[in-house]
Amino acid sequence: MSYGNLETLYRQVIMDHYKNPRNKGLKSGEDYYQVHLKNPTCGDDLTLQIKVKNNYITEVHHDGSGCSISMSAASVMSETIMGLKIEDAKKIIDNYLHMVKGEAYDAEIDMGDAIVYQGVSQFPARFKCATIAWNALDKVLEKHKVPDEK
Amino acid sequence: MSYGNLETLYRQVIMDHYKNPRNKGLKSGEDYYQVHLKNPTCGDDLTLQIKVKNNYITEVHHDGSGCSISMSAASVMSETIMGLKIEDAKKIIDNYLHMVKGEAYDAEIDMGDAIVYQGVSQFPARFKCATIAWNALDKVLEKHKVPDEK
Amino acid sequence: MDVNEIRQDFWVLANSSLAYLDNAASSLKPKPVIDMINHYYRDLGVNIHRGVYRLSYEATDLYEKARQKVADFINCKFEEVVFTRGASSALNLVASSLGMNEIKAGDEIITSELEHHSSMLPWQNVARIKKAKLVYVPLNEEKKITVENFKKVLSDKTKIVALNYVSNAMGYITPIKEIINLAHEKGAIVIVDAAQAVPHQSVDVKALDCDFLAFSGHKMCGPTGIGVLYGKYEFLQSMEPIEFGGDMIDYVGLQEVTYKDAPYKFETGTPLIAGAIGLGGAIDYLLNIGFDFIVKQEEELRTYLLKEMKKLSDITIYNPTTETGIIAFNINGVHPHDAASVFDEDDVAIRAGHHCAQPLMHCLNQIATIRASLYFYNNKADIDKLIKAIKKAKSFFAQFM
Amino acid sequence: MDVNEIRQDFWVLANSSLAYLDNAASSLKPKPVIDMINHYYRDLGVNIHRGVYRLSYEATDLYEKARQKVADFINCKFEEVVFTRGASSALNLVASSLGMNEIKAGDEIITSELEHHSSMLPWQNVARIKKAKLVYVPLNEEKKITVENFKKVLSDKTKIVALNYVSNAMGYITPIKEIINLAHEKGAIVIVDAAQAVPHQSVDVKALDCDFLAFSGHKMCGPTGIGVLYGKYEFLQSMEPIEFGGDMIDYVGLQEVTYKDAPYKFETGTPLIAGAIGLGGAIDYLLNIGFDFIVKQEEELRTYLLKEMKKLSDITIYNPTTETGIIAFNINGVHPHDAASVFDEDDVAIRAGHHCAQPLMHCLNQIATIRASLYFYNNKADIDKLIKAIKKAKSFFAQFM
Ligand SMILES: Cc1ncc(COP(=O)(O)O)c(C=O)c1O
Ligand SMILES: Cc1ncc(COP(=O)(O)O)c(C=O)c1O
Repeated sequence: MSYGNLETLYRQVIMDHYKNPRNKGLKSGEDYYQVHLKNPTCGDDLTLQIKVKNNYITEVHHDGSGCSISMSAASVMSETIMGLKIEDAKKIIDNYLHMVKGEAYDAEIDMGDAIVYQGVSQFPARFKCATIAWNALDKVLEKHKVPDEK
Repeated sequence: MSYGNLETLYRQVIMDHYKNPRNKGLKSGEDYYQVHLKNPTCGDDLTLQIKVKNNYITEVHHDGSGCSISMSAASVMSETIMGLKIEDAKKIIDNYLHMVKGEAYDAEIDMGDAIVYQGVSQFPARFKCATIAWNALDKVLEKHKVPDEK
Repeated sequence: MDVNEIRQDFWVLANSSLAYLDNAASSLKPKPVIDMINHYYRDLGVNIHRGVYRLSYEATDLYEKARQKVADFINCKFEEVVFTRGASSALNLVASSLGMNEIKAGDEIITSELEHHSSMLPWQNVARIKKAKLVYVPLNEEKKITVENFKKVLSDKTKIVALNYVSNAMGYITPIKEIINLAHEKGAIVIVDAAQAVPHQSVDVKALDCDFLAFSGHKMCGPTGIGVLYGKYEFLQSMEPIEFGGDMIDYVGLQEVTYKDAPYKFETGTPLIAGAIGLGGAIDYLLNIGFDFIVKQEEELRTYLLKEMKKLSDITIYNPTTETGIIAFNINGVHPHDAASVFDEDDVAIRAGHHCAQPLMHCLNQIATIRASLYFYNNKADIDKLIKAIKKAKSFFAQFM
Repeated sequence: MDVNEIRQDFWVLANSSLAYLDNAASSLKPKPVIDMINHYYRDLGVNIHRGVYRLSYEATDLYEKARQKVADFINCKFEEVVFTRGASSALNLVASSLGMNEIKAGDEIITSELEHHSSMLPWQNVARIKKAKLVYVPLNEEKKITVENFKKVLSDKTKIVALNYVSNAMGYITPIKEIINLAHEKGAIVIVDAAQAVPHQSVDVKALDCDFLAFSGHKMCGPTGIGVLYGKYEFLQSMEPIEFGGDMIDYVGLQEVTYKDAPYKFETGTPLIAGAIGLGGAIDYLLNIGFDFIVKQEEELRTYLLKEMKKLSDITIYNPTTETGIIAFNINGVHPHDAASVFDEDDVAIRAGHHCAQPLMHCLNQIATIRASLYFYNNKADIDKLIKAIKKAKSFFAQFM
């Protein structure tokens, strides 16, 4: 049985992160920047925590519930940005959003496993699922005005 | 200069009643049945008083402001129904409404000068003007539940 | 009536292979209705009520004739029909006006966990502000509202009963007539959310004796942005308007104002002209199809769908005793949102979500369900496509288990 | 831009001899806008936001793109655009939410006798209920709002200023920018009724720095049943919703609820989908025509109309210094309603009435006026027809004098 487009959306990597999410579960402690996002229309619910030292992201934790695309994306994102400079993480956010929207994006930027979400561009109805984690990252960086490098 | 349809709407009789309204001006006294109607969209405002004795309409007074069609119709109506049995006045109301709407009406019923409002049927936008006085009559008969003959 | 002929009236059905099974969210719109809307926009396009020229008079006439069509359709008087933006607006109107003015601390308002948010939240708000008590009819084990259970919460304190006629999430028909009778014995006012009833069955407000009833145009082959509030005239007349401005007034002074009679005092500003005219067209269209046909067609398809679904393993049907064309289910182990993408790939339009009924989702212990909802223009082929897509979703996601 | 070419977009103008001069009540609708509406109803026709299938996604996309078009059009942020049923609903929303929650006894609310009822009555109601004081800017001898006179009523007690940008009855342009600056110095909130401004001139809410601004789609070549409330985001976020139900919520419990962020918390129930999409189309259409052309065309025609009218005897013009395409007059001794029938006979569509501005009619000492109102698609022939009809009305009624 061929599943056509579906196979470009649901890649093995994605379903693997869905079944076995990395960095799932929140930490307590005041030195985490935290944000909680919801997509009330489909029930996606995501909390993201990061720790930053000297402009580097040193910890990423997430928790929540939702479909395979939104939950796996949080897991993939957590691995992709771990250890990055904030500046570089921001570039990836931008690039990722362009990619899933089906717009031109920079193939040179290393996005790790996040590249497998390319298939979303053919499923515009799933765009919100694929981006909730990355929007949370954007918000968490913005919300707490993490100092950016000059 | 020919004015076409306008001349069927604005008959000499109508303009005469407009300039020289009959039975205009209200009376004081408790034995009048009274009703006050407005057409807020075009500013027509009409108060109607009638006196009834033994099921006969013995007095009709009206006052108000509005366009030539609405004001003249009140005057014409006051003359038409004066001295009539309530029963017969009601028949005329009905017949008149049919006539101005352009529906079938009974040409046998004597409506006096009210017959000249036939032209209104070609000016549906003026329907409300031509009927406010007659609606007031209907209301005043209904409102005070003037006893109808068996 | 032949379904295949009917389908020609709907552009999407006639020109694509889509199985449209999201009718509880909105129905598709047939050509005669679109033609009516076009007639207004193209040939008239002007404002109503206040114009003294022919186009305006024609538009006014169409608008008010649509009101008469609604009145005839649900069996009430012309002046008992208030045009609103939709069912939600209609239900809010009653709560904002009658609710905010009549409800006192300690009064009780009965609603249910089976409600659409638009039926229940306006009263939750009234209850919160007025310190009244919001009481929920206990649902039975099937999650139905029963007369039995309604009696348990009805009391001398009950002032308002706000319930659905047909549940948009479960497809159950509320025994609303008996409930109205019981509520009236206690002097309570009953507001019926008929958004899912009016499109699918003949509704007679006089026979029901409900005090208010609300529905939307877009779920019954009509335009978006139009709905109806029916109210018994003595209630409408005694209620305060909630919007103030053009068209709803009689006399305006600098510090005081008098209003027109109902329904006009509730229709502030330029009315929903194209919407009302289109709704009139939709009523004509539905009456021409006939509710006998509509009910029969939906029943046949529902029976067929349930039969086919019950053959499948790993499917949970939440409302196997549904009484209308609404079926709620999930594929075990597959998030409804994921399943929906498979359906979309297979040209099956279906809904996955909480269906604006979060309290019910909590009752069902689900974040979301998949809902297939039927209308008279659906056919067996639509059901077959859905069944095939369910199978595909099952096998597709099984790969990853 | 060539007016005769533009007129081909409007079915009534292209196919009849009507001089349509009732544009302040509603504009006609051009083909590209009707096509957009048809595209939604015919090719999509489904609900938005909650669908996980392509048609629904496309409809959602068109709906939200329309919001972005509005935002770009008036120069604000996407989330500062609330879709409402019309200008009246938008103005009522501010009064019902912000007004009812923030206004206290003794506070002052400034409005004017030049307002449309929809701008002034929502605040008359707030003032009555909250025991605040409704204060009227004195109009000058031309019945204009001036900065001078505004200063006379502005005080430390002023909490709200609710004024029109362009008067629908007199065509005056309010010096709103200076008024906003002065009001802000006192910490007052300014709500601008721009129903007659947005269709006719470029409006920039950031440049004005107004707090709220409202307008309607149907007066700017768009559909009926759609309007816009612009609000500064911090105000919108802090305001309570006024309708409760589907689509505006975040979490719903049995006794409590949390709402989405603005603008969604104000858009309860199924949105005005076709209306918003059509409004987006209308904005595209107007931008393509261009406001330079629109302003120039209206100015030329106004100048010509005033020049021709001044040649006639027995005509009273109430606003000879009108700044837009709105001219208010009467034929001496002829009731405006009677005159309108002559115009109608001559295929001149014009309005006779109080124009939802009864307080102004009281100022003018008139029951009603005749109002001619222009738009960019009018031409000199329309004006000539009007002048001819005025002459005819004069001579016709002179017979009976
Ligand atoms: C100045 C002004 N404000 C408000 C309105 C109300 O607009 P709508 O009737 O579309 O709600 C109008 C239109 O009649 C108007 O001209
Ligand atoms: C049962 C029920 N009530 C109310 C509504 C609200 O209708 P609308 O969104 O048209 O206002 C709906 C539709 O979503 C519904 O299904």
